[in-house]
Amino acid sequence: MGMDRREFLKLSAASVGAATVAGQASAQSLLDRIPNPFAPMPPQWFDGDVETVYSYCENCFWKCGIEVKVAGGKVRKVDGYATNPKSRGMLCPRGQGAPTQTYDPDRLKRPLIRVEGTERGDGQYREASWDEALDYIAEKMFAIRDEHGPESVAWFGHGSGDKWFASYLPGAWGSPNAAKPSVSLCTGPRETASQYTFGRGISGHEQIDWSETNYIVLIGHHIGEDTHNTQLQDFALALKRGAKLVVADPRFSTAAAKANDWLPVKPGTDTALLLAWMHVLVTEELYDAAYVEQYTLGFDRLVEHVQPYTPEWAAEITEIPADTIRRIAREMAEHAPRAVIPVSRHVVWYGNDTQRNRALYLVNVLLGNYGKPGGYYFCDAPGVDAYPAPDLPLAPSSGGCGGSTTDVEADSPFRDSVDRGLFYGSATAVQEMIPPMLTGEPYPIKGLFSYGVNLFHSIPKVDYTKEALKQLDLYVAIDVLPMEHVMWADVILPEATYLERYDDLLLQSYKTPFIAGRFPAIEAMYDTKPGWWIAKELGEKLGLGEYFPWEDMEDYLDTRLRTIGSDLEELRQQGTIVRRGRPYFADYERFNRNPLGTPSGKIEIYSERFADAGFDPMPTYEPTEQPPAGSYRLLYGRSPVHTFARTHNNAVLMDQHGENEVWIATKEAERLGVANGDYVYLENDAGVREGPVKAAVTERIRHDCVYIVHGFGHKAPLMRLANGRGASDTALQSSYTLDPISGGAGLRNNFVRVVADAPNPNHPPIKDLVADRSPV
Amino acid sequence: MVEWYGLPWSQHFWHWPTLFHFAFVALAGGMAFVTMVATLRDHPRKRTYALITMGLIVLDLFTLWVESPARWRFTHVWLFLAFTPTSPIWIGAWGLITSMVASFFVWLDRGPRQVWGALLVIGSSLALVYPGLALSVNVNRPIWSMILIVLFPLTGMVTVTALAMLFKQAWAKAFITPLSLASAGIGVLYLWGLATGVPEAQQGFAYLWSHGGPLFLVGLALLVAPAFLRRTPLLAALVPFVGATVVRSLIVEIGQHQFFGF
Amino acid sequence: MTRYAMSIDLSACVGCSACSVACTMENDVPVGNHRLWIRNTTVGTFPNLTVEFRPEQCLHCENPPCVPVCPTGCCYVTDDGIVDIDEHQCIACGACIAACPYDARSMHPDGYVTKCNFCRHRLEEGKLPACVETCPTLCRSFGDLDDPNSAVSIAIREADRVDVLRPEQGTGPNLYYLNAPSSFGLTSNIWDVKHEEGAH
Amino acid sequence: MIADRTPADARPPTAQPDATDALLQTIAATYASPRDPLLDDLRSGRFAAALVALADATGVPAPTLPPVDATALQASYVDLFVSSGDGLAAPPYLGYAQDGELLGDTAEAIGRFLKDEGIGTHDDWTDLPDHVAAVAEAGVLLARHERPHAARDLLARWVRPWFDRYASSVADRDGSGFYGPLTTFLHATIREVTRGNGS
Repeated sequence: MGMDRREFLKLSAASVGAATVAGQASAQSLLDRIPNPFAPMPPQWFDGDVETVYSYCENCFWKCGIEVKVAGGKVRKVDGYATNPKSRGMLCPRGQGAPTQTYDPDRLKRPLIRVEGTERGDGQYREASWDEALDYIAEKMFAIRDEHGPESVAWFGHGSGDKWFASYLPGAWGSPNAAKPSVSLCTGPRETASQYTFGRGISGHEQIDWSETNYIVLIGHHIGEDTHNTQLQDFALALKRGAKLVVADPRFSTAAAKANDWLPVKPGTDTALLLAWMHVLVTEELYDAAYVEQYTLGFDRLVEHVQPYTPEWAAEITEIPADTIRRIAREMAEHAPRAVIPVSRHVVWYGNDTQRNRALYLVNVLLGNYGKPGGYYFCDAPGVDAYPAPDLPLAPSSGGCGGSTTDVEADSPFRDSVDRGLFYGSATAVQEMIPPMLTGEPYPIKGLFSYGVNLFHSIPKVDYTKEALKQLDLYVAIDVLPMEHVMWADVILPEATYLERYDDLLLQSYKTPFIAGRFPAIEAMYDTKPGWWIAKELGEKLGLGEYFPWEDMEDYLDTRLRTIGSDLEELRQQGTIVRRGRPYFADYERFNRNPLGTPSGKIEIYSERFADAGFDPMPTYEPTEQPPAGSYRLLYGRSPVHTFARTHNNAVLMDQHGENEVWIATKEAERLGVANGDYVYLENDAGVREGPVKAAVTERIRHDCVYIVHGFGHKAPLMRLANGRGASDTALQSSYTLDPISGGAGLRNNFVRVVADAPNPNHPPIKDLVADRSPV
Repeated sequence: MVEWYGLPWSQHFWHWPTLFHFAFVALAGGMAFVTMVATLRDHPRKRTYALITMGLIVLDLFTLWVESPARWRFTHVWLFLAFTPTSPIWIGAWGLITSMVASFFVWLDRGPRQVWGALLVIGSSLALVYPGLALSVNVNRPIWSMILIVLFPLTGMVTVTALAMLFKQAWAKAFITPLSLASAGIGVLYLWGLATGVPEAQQGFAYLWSHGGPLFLVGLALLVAPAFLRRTPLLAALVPFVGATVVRSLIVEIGQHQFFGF
Repeated sequence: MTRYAMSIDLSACVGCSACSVACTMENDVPVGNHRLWIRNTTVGTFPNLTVEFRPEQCLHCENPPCVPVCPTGCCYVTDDGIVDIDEHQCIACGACIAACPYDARSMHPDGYVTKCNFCRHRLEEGKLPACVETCPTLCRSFGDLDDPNSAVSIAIREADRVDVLRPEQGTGPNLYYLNAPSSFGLTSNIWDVKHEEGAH
Repeated sequence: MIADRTPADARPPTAQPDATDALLQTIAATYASPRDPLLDDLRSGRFAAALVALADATGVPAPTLPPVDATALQASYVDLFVSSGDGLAAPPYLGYAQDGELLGDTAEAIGRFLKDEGIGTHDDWTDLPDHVAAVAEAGVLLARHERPHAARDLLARWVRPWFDRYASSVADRDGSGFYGPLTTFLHATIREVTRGNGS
């Protein structure tokens, strides 16, 4: 404290410790403060020198390879780059707008600990150093372990760093209760169906051979609205090449607008449509007999199974004319094997989703396109050895977008996950880990780590989740923005955004598998740390240091890359290392190997394992609950400029799409007295009321359902831009139907009433919220 | 149903201060015209008229400066460093400056009177005609039709004549009624032109009617009124002044709307 | 002589606004201003529907009405056909905004008009404009109209139908909409409630 | 902590400290995170004395401070200036107050201004360089080394706009009874001190 301070103001000097005096000063001339009309405009960022760093985008799970352009120490622009198979030089709106989040003033800046004596949800915090915060966490975790055992800590994770917090650390700590919402709230059913049909999962990026197919049938697949960059490019190129498109969707989606045939199928009846197509393919012998003979098992039973599912039967249920169903089946057969029904991504719809996805796979199998050009190709992640470290006591069990998980070994010293036995599949279900926090059955969950998982905007039954959180001894949130669920945590750990950190290698299973690297473009702002650092420091505090032997991420990445003859610097220069894939059956048969992983080594049309477990061995149609009179089924989907519920404080993206609108069929709106642009409330049968939300009166949706974009309606005024805009579909999901096979939570059995003349909230335009610049 | 991502800049680009500018520029232009006549005729009051002209011009330029988003950039100097005769605003700027300079010398009462008169002829005509021109040059906005080139100078003269009447100028009383009636006539012609014009003009008329039609008719009525108010000069001056300003303001405000119909 | 032009294939465009966000980030366009926006218009009745996904921006017209009205001469057309602004001479009078039939010019909060200039700084480096480079449906083509082998010339030649916005304005737009999905060409601008003056 | 500055040729700071120096010092101490240095000042009454001194120098009535409650102070500080579920009342960045974006033109201008004055930020400072407390402290150092003009210029051109924009929202949102009245007082004092050369 060498500052010499005058007596009169004996303050302990500026306790900031920020400023240092280095040299001499130059007088500040007044002249340059008067605006000079002849002076040229100030230079733009691209006029100076611009540095480029390779990375991959984090604004959704697609992880397109990006070139980050830095000028004046600030990230100005991100673009795709040609050599990355995911971006190929192009990006979607969310990827382009992502850097704005790094410079969001509402960002989490430093570790915070909830003020003692306050309730969860009050949002009262005090600052803490990283050491203090991690010690606080370790101490509480040891207490939980001593009283309830290590399994009593649940770990939720999503995003590039979820490897650490939903697989690696839980495995080291000894808790099977690790889950990702991307399984049981998104892709779970399609993965389980694929495991029990083909013996291998669907890759994280739906391996459809777009470049070779000539006939595409989309069922509830919202290409164009969920801008998955590469998929959108391939889809557009396929249409440009003249591929035919059929879209089955209760809503005239963007994809439907590009289709030759739009089938406004009644919600919940897609399986009937698929079964009718199987009926036509089988009874009119349009299926690929050679393919079925060579690769499948149980076809003869399918012939008899599909007899009753005539197009006329399906027409009754789906409200699609029988001859249309028959015509499309024939067209598919005509274009086979280059005709494909791509599996979609978010498939937890009605609770019978595993069977629906199996039905979808079987139609593709009858067309003989699985493993053939124009259908589904085989792909595996490029093999890169892990960093040499001792084996984890417990194999990671959370699964991920890509595949289902391995079972906890029988002789493992740890108990099964709390959701074991609730459903047949082996993946963990995030929504089933909430009840044990309240009921203590089969054993209590007393600790929770939430890494990048928006608890109140992904998991249904939001109020139930809030009650459960209150029972915990420890709730730690690791995130980038002060989301509503984050401000419920005991300890908040701010993670550096993707532009400011290293992350593990992206080993992408794709037609040409590739390895992509993430390199920091700027110094981490504020007091934020990357996920790997938090996991390693916490691991050491928990006495699990032996599982984190690497010094830092550069050492970790370099060591891993050396196992395949590359190194960190080479990846830093190239950004992506592309491998050769083995996409088709032919590529395996040349070495007489079988890519199918089923016990029978065949595609199991008839599933013995399902039969033994008491499920339908072949897909059947189970009618779903219908909305009561005056109510509509609540459907939800994507905006091209938003990701889940995480981009709603991004000024640029909110300026593009600032609030969601509820689509109401014109006739229904007339009956309700709602005009286009009016504001309404949505009220579900459990009495939850959402809104006011703007009504979009449109012809583009059936009369028996309404539609809103997911991710809006942030409740407790979360962040300046996001607060109170639009309605939240998750809040209206007061119930879900558990899929007995995969553990997926069917979210589309919620019905809402539309309550007219809600007050107009008159949201101020985004530009006024960002900065009250002097009025023009 | 129309979905938007981002929005075109279809909001109004001239805000309420502009209406004051259009009122003041009409007075300034009109006053310059009166000063021109006074100078050529060597009218005894020409020096006061010149002073008022300068005052009004300064007031108008100040309003423009306040209304401009570039007020702190002081870039208006470029108006006088460029030569863009196709730009009505450039014409207006030079018109006002010429009138200003000429009025100054008329006020000083020095130098060749005929030359200042000639300058004032140019300056006042440019200043009077440019507001109407600035609107009608935008063919993409149907509500601003060509006839405004006549309507705005006329209503300008109405307001300045009304002002003169208020200050008991003898000559004013004779001109107020013909000018007002002429303005009202052109106003009706303007509405009729829109209503019977090309489809886009008719679309413009419908929009004008729905957003200010009745008020427009009131304006026209106020312009016709002086013919019946000869006995009360005060009213005969105020009523057309208000009428002219209402008509001009409605056209400027509502006319900023454009339609993409094709 | 180079004559830059752009074409957008409406049969491929899905109205995702990747172009709009890329433009905003590349040119530091302030929040609230847009040099490029997306208008998706639905036509028809259930179930016979058409949706026209249409990006809109400055069309860099052959004879731009915005250039002659500029009182300081800071709106100009470059010799390769780009309509641009020399912002440091702009007095924010709004004459060009009034004259533009396509609402493509907006007032920057710092007091000058800002508009699309085909990303001239990228063209000088031999790169494509930001919107063309990032478009994930590859529906945008850009190049020299005078060169028959340029991407835009080929795209226009191969299109089933070519439309421009408000042809009757006589501005000669250089942004061509190809393969408009609705039978009677580009959907007219349906002035919906969101657009009532002030409800921005 | 505070930079150790003992170059041999440092001239003694100006004898008679004017209000700018004391004001900047108080701002720096107020908007730094409420750790021990500030708490000691409050408990020892030095802070209150400094306010009274400032009030006398400028004629703006000093606010009465509530009893010192560390947790309430820390909670309120985080809610107002660090992270809040309700959206930050006052992002503590001078650049953001004028540009509406972080590390924008104003932040760069502040950086250039301070570099020209020979002042940089400590390397273990874990926040943005244009944090109100950091820039205020830089002002204190300026004032103490024969550059009161630069200190007043910094106060008027950069610190004052932050208060102009956020003082009211801090006053509305403050729950501790400390930051609200204090910010209002400092805002009034700044207007007083900078009235001489109001920007």
